[in-house]
Amino acid sequence: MSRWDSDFVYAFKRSPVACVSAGVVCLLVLAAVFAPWIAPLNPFDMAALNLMNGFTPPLAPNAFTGETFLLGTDDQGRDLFSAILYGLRVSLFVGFAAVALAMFLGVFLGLLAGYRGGWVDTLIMRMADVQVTFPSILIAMLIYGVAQGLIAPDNRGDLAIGILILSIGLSEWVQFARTVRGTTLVEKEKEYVQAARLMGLNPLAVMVRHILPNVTTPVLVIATITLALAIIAEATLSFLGVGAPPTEPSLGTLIRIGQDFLFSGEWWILLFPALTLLLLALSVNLLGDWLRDTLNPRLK
Amino acid sequence: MIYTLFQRVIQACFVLLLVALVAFSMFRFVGDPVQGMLGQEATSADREALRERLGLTDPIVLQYARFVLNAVQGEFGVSYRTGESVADMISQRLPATLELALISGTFALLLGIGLGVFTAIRREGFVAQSIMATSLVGVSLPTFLIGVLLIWVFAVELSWLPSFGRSGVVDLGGWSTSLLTVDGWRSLILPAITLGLYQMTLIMRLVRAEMLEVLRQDYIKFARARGISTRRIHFKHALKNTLIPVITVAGLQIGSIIAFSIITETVFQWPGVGLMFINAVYFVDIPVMSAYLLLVGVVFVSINLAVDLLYLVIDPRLKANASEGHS
Amino acid sequence: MRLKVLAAALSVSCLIGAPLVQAETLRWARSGDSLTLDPHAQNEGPTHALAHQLYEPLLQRDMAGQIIPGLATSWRALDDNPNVWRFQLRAGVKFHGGEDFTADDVVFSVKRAKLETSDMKGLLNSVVDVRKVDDLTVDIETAGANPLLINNLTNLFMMDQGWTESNGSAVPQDFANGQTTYAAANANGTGAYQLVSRTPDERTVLKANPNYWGVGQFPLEVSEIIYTPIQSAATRVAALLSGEVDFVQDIPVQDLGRVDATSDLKVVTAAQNRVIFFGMNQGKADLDSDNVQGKNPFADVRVRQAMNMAINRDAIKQVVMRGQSDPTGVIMPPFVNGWTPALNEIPAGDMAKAKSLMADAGYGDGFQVTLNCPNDRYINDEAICQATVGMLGQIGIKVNLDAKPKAQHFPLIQNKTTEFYMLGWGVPTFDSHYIFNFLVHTSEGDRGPWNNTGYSNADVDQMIVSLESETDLAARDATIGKIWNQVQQDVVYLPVHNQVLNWSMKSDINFDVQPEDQPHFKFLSFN
Amino acid sequence: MSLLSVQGLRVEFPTRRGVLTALDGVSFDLDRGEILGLVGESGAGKSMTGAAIMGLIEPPGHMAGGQITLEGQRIDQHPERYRGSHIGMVFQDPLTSLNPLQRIGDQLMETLKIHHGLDDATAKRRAMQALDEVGIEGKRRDHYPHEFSGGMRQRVVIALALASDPKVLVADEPTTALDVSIQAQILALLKQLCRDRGTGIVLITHDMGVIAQTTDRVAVMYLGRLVELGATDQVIHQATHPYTQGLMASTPTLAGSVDQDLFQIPGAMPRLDAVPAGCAFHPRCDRAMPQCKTHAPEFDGRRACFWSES
Repeated sequence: MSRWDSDFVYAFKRSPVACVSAGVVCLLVLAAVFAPWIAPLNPFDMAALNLMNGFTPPLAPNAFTGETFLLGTDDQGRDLFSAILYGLRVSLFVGFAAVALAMFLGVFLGLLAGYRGGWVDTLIMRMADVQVTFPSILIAMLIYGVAQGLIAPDNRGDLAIGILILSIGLSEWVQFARTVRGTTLVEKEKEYVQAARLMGLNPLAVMVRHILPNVTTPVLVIATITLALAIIAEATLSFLGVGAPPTEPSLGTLIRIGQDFLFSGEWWILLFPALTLLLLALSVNLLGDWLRDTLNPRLK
Repeated sequence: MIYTLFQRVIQACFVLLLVALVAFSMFRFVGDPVQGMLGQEATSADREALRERLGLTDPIVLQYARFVLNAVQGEFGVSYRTGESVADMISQRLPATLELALISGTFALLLGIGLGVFTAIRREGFVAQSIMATSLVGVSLPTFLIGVLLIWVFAVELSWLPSFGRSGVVDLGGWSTSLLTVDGWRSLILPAITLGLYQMTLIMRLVRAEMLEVLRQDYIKFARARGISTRRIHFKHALKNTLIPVITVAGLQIGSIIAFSIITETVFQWPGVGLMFINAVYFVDIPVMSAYLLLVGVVFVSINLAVDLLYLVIDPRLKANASEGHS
Repeated sequence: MRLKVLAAALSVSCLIGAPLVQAETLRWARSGDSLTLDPHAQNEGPTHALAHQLYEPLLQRDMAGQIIPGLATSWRALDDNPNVWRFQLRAGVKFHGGEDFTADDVVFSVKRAKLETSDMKGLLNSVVDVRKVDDLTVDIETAGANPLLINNLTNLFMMDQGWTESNGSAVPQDFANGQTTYAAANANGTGAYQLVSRTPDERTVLKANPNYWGVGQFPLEVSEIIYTPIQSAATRVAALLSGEVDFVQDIPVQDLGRVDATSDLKVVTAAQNRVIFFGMNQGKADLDSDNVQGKNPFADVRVRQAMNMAINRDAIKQVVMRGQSDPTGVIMPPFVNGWTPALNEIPAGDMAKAKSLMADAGYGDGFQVTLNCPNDRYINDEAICQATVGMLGQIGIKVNLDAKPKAQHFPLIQNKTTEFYMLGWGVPTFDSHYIFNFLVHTSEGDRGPWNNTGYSNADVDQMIVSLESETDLAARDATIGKIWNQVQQDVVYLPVHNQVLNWSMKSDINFDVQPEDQPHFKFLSFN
Repeated sequence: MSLLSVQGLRVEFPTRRGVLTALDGVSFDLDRGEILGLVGESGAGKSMTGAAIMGLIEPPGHMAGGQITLEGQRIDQHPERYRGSHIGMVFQDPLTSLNPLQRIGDQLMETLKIHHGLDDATAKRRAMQALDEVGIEGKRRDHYPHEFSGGMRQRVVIALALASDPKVLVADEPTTALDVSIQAQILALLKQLCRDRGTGIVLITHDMGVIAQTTDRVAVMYLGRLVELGATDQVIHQATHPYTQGLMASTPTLAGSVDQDLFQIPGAMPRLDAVPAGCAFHPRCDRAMPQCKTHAPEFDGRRACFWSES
């Protein structure tokens, strides 16, 4: 184990791509976590905004109020730097939560399918097949539609994030499940499982303890790649109007708002959120790629 | 093999029934179509009368049964928004979406396989590494933004390509095609790239990974030991083995392409079923939305079936297994 | 054959001599398509906009919003019976199919528009009969005197009885039941343009009607119209900037600057006959969407006054609307009978006073409420709501914004499930009564269907009803003034602004903005 | 002049821990029709030697010294010119050595056409002939690899390797993956085909039984170096190097009666990045002398050991 670790660390140190992208991801995650302390303003507090600050270019004083903003302001006079930090928070939260949900579902269903076999296995894996054919945006529209019907209008604003997490999480569990199922099938045949059964231990509990370490690596890789997918999916859904509300914008919502100002010369409203999203998704993707190449023994 | 096929068809029907249930029940709850259809002068009595006429007051189960029965007969009712028959609307708009999907799918497949092979055999090369890195940019930006940026650069700033719509359409007896005119192709370029970019990246990366995997196989080493040229090994032996897993993913991507055409068609005002769907969502046009979902379900399920069959044809190992009856 | 050649040669030589008559194609784009070609099936802006090119009403509003003769050359209420309006029809008018336009067609069309499946019937409630006097004279009888009947006829299109009946379209398309009729997909009007081809949501092509009665009276310089709906705002702008379309009605305000600065494009601006405002339920005993138990904060007029003061209309105009709006203090566009500069005055933005009003009302610590807002109906609707959320936040009202597409927003108002909402109102009759009847009258029966405020004032209701049969226009105007004063005093609504229309077009186009957003292309000319 | 001659072969792998020497000073000759066994524990460099002869060392590994000649001509500079045509190779696992998507007949014809420039008809005939030689019915040429059993597949592999009439065949553990009952058949087939054609075989294996049964001479490798080389009988029964002796003593079939305790060489072969100074075997050698720890013994054509020299 320690050799694996040191090899891993060594490989990491030797790859500039891995170092830089991990650095960027860390930086962005920290920025998101500490947004309330870093951001000059709370962009979610609409009452604190001065509409007259709207459309202030980066580092130039506003024509009416004379205030200056690092990255300028958007159409509502919201400081873009703060909005991006908070948006990053929303996007990352949605991303991590969706991945966690997908991972939990996938690992659970994968274990169940692999361990129980028979019709349970067939049912779960068939579900996975069907699931894979339906892209996340359609799933999201479905869930959004159902939620629209079931949830009282007053609570919808708060639940938009929940819907995002649920829809992305529900559409990405398959890969986790397949990986875990495969490992479970292999482990099930091993002697220790039989031994555990003979000794009267719960074989499933024993297996979980053995299987989880075995699947850490692939699950980590899948999780990283899914995180990037989730962040992009969130942005796309925001474009379709199923995303975070404009009063508490995610990066995707900021981009949707910003693209309205692409032709009118207020480039910063689109550019900075888009760059942040690109930086985030790209770094996570690069990291995922590198992880897959490095941790996959077959690719070594 | 017949048994397998039969099993698959039964499963497909079950899936479709499920999709129909979802399609019906979810859209039954979104918004209220009646409001959208009546003008601002309508009274509540008008609205109730209309609700009655549309059958929206019947029990849900009855509405679902009626829905499935009608759907089987290709009868999806009429659009609340345009008053056209939904079946007509779909058949009128489907060619646009299918052609767009076909072109962007072909683009994604050809370029994806080509670049995938290239980056696999030139694994350490600078060009290959750069392609791998830039390809990630393509999947790290949302589709709609890529579309808008393409319009900005190629339509507004450079004026090279049209920014919207489907031009140069020729009617071939019920199938309208834009593939027969220069204008038609020009209007296809930007939407097709926007739609295909993500899939292209995905296929490219998959091909690369699979190819690297295949190149490590013993039979490739043995082929080299037999003195077969590198070129022949790459393109004859490795590529074919690489493409087998790619088929599944590519097949599934067709589903994605059709779903993602919702976004592309909105950005480029492409008159296909995706645009129809998003309009239906905004207008709470239940019949259109349900029909679209069912359509997508049918497309996906048939693609899955087709991929399964294709597998049997291409991979001799599966053919043997299937004929022995245990797959 | 020889004759034709000769005629062709002649007309060619005429063309050379007459530069006004040249083949000009106009590529027209806007965000939405006409819903149907049946002119009585939908009472909706974009649908009427296309119908106005193909069909004509007896009388219509010109590009300045003034009523001018259409298929009728004159009209008057009969001296002996004020319940009857007599219309003199234009002679020698032919439909696109060559049929003559006669009094029979008018009787047929008006009756058709009153049928159950017609969406125009609401405008003809007062009409009890329509009679042919002679081939070119028609009488329309109303229940009681209706001095403003003609205001309700400006979008009432005339169809050919023979063509409509023989094509199985005698009854308007049952739009709600999704019926498709011949007349919904084809058109045979008397308008300046006739239909060449149409694919809904995609492309509609019209060409000039060579036999139009108005040749010589209108510029009629456009010989072909290609109409394309383009939903995405960015794409619409791109299409205009890249020269793929010539005329767009709804360019986003932020892009007007760039369009205007583009050398071969220009923007023409005019006030629109549409006012944007917020409504709040002040009639309910307790609100569901607020955090105040047992009472309704909106019921207190001081809260409504405070809110009215907190909304900084100038800031909304300046930033959200880029100067493209006309802030107002009354829910009535200036075109409407009853409008006065005094009513239009916007409330002074006095935050201190607003806060003290809130405190007086017992809401010094504010309260929480949900605002419902459309996001695809009015110009920058969602952004206005967002800005309002911030402004109300400054007097302690924490507003949760719920923005959604119009098809999901309007039901909330009509079902009375929203308690705080944005609404825009156009006044096709150009008269205050239209506003009162829909928005101010107690919501009961046929009246007040869009009054979701719970506002109910018996005196006001009685005055509104009295307007309908008041023939003394001076007395009528006085009543209108009284009603407005009461509405303003009670702060029934929070007015924001009148929309401003910005039509963007190629610089060589001469075209005024029509206050109802209805481009009548027969008026368009080229430089 | 011998058929194949390997002289002073040295293969290096640059790694992040410095350059590893995978093979060092490996030299041997092979005559026509002769079968030379290469034995040693896993990691001793047997397969690497085979790969070096084929010119198939995976980068970044490379040949850093020595030369390989075939009938007096150097082949290590342009191995692709000789690979497949002059030297064939058989791999360990017949299940994975064949392209699963190509009929075996096509794989044979492909090889034949490349090396002999045959037309379709001739290639087909020759392919059937080749299958016949390895004991497979010609009509099965249309079958895919998965339709054959392991032993049959190895026959196909041998047919493929010999299809171009190579002068030398490198067989890397050709029977390890097969059932014991099949092993003998395959070895016999190999032996017979090579005797008939005069093909020299380098047989790489860790199985002393196979060596004893099949080879004419045997070379013993340890940690990338040759430690002993000689006629099979001689090496098996009169091993001179302590490692070879240990190896023989640890092989049940050669060690004498069954109930005698098997010998086990103490310790394990070190990793390539921790090669001991002096004789690489000395830490495990019970006969190590002081000089073994400081000087590496030279290979004298028979062995590389101070103890057996003394």
